[in-house]
Amino acid sequence: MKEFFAEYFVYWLIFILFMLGPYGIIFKKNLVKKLMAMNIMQVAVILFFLALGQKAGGTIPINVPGLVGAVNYINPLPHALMLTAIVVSLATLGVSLSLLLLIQKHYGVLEEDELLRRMNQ
Amino acid sequence: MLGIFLLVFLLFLMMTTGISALFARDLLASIIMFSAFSFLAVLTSLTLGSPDVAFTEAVIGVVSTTFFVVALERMKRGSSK
Amino acid sequence: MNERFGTVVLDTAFRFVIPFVMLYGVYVLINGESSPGGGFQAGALLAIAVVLSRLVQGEKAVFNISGNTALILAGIGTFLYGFVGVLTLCWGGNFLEYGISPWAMLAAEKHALGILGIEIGVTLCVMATIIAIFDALTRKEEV
Amino acid sequence: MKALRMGALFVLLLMAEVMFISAGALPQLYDPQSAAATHVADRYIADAVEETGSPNFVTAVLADYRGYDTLGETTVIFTAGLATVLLLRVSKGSASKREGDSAAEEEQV
Repeated sequence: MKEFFAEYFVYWLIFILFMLGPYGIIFKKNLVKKLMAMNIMQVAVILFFLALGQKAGGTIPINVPGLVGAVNYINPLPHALMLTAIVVSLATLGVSLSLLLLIQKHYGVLEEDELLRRMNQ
Repeated sequence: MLGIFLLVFLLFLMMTTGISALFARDLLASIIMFSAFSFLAVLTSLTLGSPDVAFTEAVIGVVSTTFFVVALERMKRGSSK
Repeated sequence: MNERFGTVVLDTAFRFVIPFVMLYGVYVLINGESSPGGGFQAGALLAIAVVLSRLVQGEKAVFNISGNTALILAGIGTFLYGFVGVLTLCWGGNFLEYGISPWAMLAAEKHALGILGIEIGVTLCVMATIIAIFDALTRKEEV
Repeated sequence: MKALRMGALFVLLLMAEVMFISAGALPQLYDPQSAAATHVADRYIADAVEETGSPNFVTAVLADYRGYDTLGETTVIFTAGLATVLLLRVSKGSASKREGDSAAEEEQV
């Protein structure tokens, strides 16, 4: 039981969470929901990187006096990489929301079918 | 052992809130479910042992929810004209 | 979002909350080396203070930074980051090598000074960028 | 359109299956001897307090060892904010020009 959970089950759950992203981007009609699916995909990637940095018996990566050695701390490198990725995701969210506002202003609609119909006219 | 069960439980909750954020009829309800999703992401990051990432996700979740709501309000105002 | 809304209760609660948010942002920036936190979180917290005041009190808020000022601040923050790197380059080290400065200090103090400099730059950039995006999203349309 | 949708679903399922199969090559969760936790992370953890004076390893990696990386990220954030402001403002100016607002044109000249 514990081996089953510890081996691949968490990775599988994170992969299912990741697959919500492409599913929403392809099959959802509303553009705001496509954007939301993209954000869900980003969170799944962040959780995957954090899961790769785990270590049994390790504490959080802040130095405790008297506790020396790389075995006692979780790997800090994925945390540092993901920290910047989260903030960049916020910036890209701002850019894509402004693009959505421009589409709404120009065509008056955000549903995909109606948008394609109005673009082809 | 407790940590990994908590992790699996939180990931199931995240899948639930993510699916309901994608499949909600109303866009405002969808945005609120997305903010619940980002809060659960904070808890999952804490369970995975990274307080820095959890702190950043908490702060950024607030700001991104605000952006979504503000943009939705402006979209509705534009479409009603 | 451009006009004031809310009653006395919301205004008073808002006035009570905002100083603590800004103080916490500065604390996270200063204490980021020894506890969870750092430039990105501090910038987002300071931006939340301004965004909240903009949401509650409208465009004539007390803690307000206009969009143009925010863009200038973002540029200043990015420039400050690069300036620290060029400064260490001028003192004979590599790009962003902090242990090189000519003053008589411990090496750890030199590193702390350099890290504080670039974190202030990151804080300014993130804060001003969030305010600029929020200002652009809530801008009143001239139709 | 229906066939395109079914094809997209098929590609999606294929992608999911590739990910599930390749999960077998990933290191086990909580493994202290995995490849991600052995090479450079050991040096960061062992020497960060001595070399940078920062007890928080994440800040040490972010601001000191990989400062050049963070400079790039800061530039990306600044560029994104600039792009947002430019997109929304330029559209407003061109819209007023399209409607033939003579006062705005006179101000620009």
